[in-house]
Amino acid sequence: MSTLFYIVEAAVKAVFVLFAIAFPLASLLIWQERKQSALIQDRLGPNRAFINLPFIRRFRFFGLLHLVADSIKMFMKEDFMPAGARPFLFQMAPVLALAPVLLVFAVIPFGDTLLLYLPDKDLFYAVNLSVASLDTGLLFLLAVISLTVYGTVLAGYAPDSKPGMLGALRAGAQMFSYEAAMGLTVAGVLMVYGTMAIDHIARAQDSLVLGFLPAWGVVYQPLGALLFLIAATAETKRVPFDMPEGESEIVGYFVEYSAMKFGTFMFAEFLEVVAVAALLTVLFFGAYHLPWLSWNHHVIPWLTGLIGAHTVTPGLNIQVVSLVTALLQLLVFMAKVGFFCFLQLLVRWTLPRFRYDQLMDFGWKLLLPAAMINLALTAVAVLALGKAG
Amino acid sequence: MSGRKDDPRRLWSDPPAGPPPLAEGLKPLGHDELDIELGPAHPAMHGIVKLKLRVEGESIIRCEPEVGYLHRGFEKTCEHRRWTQCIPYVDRLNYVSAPVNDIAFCMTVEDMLGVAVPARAVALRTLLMEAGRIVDHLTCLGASAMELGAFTAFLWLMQAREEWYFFLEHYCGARITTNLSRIGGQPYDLFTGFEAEVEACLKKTEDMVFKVHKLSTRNRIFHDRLRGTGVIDADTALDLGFTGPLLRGSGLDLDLRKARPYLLYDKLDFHVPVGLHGDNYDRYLVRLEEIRQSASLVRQVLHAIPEGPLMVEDPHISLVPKTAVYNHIEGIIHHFKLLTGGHAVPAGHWYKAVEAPNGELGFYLVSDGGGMPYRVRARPPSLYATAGLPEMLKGQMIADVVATFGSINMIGGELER
Amino acid sequence: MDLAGLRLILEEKHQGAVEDAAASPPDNDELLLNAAFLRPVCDTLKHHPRLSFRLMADLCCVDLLAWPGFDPATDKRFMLVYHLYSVAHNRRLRLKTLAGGDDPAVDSVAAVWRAADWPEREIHEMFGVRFNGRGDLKPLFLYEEFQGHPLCKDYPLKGQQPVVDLRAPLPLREDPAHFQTAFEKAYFRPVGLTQIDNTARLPESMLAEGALARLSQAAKAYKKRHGIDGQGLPGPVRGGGDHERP
Amino acid sequence: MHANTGHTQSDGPKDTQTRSSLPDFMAENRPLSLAEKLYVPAMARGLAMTFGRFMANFLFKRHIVTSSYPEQRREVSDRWRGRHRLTRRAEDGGLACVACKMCEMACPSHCITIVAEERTLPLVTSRQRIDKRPRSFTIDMARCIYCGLCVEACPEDAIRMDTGIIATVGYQRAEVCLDRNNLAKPPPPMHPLLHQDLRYPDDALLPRILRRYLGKDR
Repeated sequence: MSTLFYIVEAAVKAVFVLFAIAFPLASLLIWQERKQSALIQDRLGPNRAFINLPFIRRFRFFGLLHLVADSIKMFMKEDFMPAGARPFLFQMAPVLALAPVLLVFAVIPFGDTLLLYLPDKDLFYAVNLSVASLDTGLLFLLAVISLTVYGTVLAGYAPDSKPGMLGALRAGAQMFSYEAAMGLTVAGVLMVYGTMAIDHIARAQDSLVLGFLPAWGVVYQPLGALLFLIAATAETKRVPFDMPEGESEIVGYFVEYSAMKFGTFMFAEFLEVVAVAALLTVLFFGAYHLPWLSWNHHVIPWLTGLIGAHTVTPGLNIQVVSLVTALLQLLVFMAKVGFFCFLQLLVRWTLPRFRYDQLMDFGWKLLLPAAMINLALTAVAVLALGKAG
Repeated sequence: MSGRKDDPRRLWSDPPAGPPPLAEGLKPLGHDELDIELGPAHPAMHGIVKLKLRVEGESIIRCEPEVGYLHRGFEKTCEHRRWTQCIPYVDRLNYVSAPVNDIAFCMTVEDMLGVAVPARAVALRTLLMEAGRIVDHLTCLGASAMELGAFTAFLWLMQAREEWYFFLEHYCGARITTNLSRIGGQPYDLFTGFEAEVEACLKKTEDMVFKVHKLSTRNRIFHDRLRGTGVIDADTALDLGFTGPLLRGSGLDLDLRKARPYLLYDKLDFHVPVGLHGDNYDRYLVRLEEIRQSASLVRQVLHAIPEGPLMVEDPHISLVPKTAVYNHIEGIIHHFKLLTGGHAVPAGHWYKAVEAPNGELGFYLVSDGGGMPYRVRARPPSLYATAGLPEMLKGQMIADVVATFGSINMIGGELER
Repeated sequence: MDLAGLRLILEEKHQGAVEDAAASPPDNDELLLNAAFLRPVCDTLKHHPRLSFRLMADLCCVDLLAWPGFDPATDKRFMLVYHLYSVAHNRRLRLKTLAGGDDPAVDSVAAVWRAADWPEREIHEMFGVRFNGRGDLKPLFLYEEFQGHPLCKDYPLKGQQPVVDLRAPLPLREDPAHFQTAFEKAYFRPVGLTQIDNTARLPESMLAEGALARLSQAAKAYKKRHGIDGQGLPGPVRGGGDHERP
Repeated sequence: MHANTGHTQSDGPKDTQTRSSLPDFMAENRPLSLAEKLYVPAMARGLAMTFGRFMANFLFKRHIVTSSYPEQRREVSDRWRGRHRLTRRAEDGGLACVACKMCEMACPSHCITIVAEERTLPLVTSRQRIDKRPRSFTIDMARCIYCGLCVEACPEDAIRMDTGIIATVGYQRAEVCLDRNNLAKPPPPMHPLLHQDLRYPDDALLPRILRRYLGKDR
């Protein structure tokens, strides 16, 4: 296999992850946030945008067309830059806010392995279903997540705006503080599974613990999962940690941005929600695995039996089974991600927001010690149970 | 009133909690002050007001409210309107609870005229005033919750408020600017299904308030945002002219409904909630409790509205019934006389205050004996509350501005008139 | 303690401070004060244990220019009205005091009750009455460039205020360069507005062109007709009050 | 200082009919317990509440209060003070207004302008009657504050605010300055869409079959 092949493979997977998983989920999330908040608050939510189809007049599609309308609006609006802004940084900030979030998706496995049948050589090529299966996936993850702060801080700093600057300062402090706790919780997972490769961690969650519990991260690390969720919500700057935005105090670090530049920030925020949900799924909630139903031991044999009767060549048989398995895994993965997105939105519409000093207190005095205790307990348990290897 | 400070139920003794003050003379690293302006068009500044803040980091060093964006010359306008014509203008003082303003103004003029309003109108006025109080507190609590980020609580409370507005619409034909009182009584009688509708409003209010209470009150995030912020002790509050829930939150149970009973209040059973610490959390609880008390008051009055006339039966005070206008020359003469000449309020001046939702709403009216007021002065509770805002924000953080500003419930209409 | 007792206490401490008293309990008892004694009397009212008027409920002003029988040549024009409330004794008191002349002024009571701060600023802009012994009297509701005093009876109902140059918001402290963001520097420069004639359409005073003499004559005629002598100030409405509460 | 004993634990009136169902809120003025300090109970309760509300609305639209405004309009009350109209006489169909200008006088915002003229009424009895009528009757709806004092002032029942029109709109001020003809016209018929049941315009979040399983709307 040539290098070109690897590049093409990675590119195809990247395009798939972004355009089949990340972007649709993030856009849907914008709609879902509006609709879900509306239903919580006894409203109907967006339902007015419509198109006239040949046989359906006023086709509203549950308000989803508002996404189209909104994006058209975002692109059409005047892109305004304040007079005192530093133009280069001002232009760069949205990009810097969006790029690291996209990079997070590079290491997230959305399925196990897809076998590609190469008929001319009569052999299978195994495609790992994550864009990059890095050996140091967790490290990469932490490194990339810590990059998001640049976009945020620059967004506040570049336009020379006071509320923006305050928001940027808040964002910087908050993200640095919660990264520590997040890193420690992730380290717990690392200890339990003994690997940094995220796809290995995902695969390891297939079996059962004590014979009846799925070997998910949350079973080993219940506190860790909770802490990760909290820390990651803080990283994404969503309620109750939306101090940098704080729309009723300082209007937010992106206060001077308009049109699609603002849209980019918003989109990045929702992408972060998806990313957090995906990470939570992969690290703690069994990735693409079903509880008590192993792909390797139950599903694939069953599928082989089911499909095998109707196919002619074994190669093609395996190919079809692999494809169906991958699709099912993707489905399971998406369902879990969807659930956690829902949960995050529910939290967002339930809680008020912290104050800056309370946020810091919470991060340093509650979250970080808890994460440390969790880490210490994990270390002791891992040593005691001899699972370190 | 300084006796409040050693109340054993207080959570802290003085000085109150909150972010520690910056050490004097010691400049922290990177010491620089920043002036920022919240408003006049700012999500938290409901009404139009500008807060000029000088902050050091997140801590507020100085605060200066800049008002006047909603000044529209109410007092000057009323000097050129007949007494009855002032009532729609009075509506627009505290536009959230317009019935209270209307009734207070009419009661003041009735005092000057020396007329007694029929019992039915008195009972109805009591009910409407309490309804206004509930509406106002619902709005205030909802808006404060929204500014803390709890948008859901806001919309739940707004639903209850809508019920009351529908009720007001059924009663007087308008939701907000009600114009529902006249000099000499109430022009509108009960409508069919009045009791049921009030009961429905009360039920909805209690339902929603209970929900929001469950959602917020014991939530630590909410608690921490309010507890120990915007602290003001009773002495300072009184000195600054605070009244109403602000003063009661500081522990002084000054309520004009008890201290100076008007309407039916001395015959009704209710108690005045007071806070212990004078912070935003106390004011939040006081408002919640006042909703509960007002709901009880509405129920007490609702089942005891006597039969009888609604307006003073004096053609010099209230308009004669329309049948008399249509059919009798005497009636039409009185009608024209009252409309063109206005009320013959004797010369002199008068001050009367009622317990509006935000505090003491007083009307100081001067009459020169003509058909128009010589001078109309409304004593707006919001003016004094907003003037005292810097005192409450001293040493607090930027995020506390919205919580404190929400709890004083500034209403631009009555502040700036 | 009724109004007479209250008056006694005050006169004991401040000889000649109370010029007149009118009782109309419970809410409309009033005293007419000699303006020179305003500040010390207020101090006494607030701090005397038997008075203890801790709450200044309201402070407002009445322009007596159009009041029946008012003679601008001799009478003081502005009546300042203080509504006090004693929480301890649950009573109200109204103080009246007069200010007049070319530069009407009274002593500030903002040092006694801090609540008086904003109302004094409001009265200053609305009536032009100055308050001695306090800090800035910058406009509360109106803007710095506003011409005239709108709540005065001679302020015309129709007319237009001069157009004011667009300016940056007034700074909190004297350092505009620091205060302004770059945005404000760029956008709040008064460009192109200097051509506007901002002296046009000043409010015309009703008192121009000998109106003072005419008003004086009318006042004398009124006083003669109604048999009033001395100052016919507004007092509590006779027979006013909460009658026959059911 | 009177009765400054802090909050007294009184449960309000003893009569059960008038007692509120709400708890004593001042009792909440106490420090947070340890569990509450850990954010857990309130957060769990809050999430349960919002989730319950969400599901009730998602599946059954139980509490939805939104009305889809232009298509669906709520009924306004009988006493609703909407846009004015001028009534007509039963006998000859002419305007009932006699141009007495009482409404103009009662209007606090000076939005009514009437110019009167004389008119000769048809011979009802042997005498010919001469009456006043408005040559022009203008209401500047941009100034009107909908206080209803004009209706109270009218001695002829000639002006009413019972059209149920909740907003008078126009692109220019002149368009909302209504003259005699506009005011005397009967209110325009409702939009045809109004007759359809458009409470939730194809906004079903669940397929209809599922909803039939789970229960009906309201």
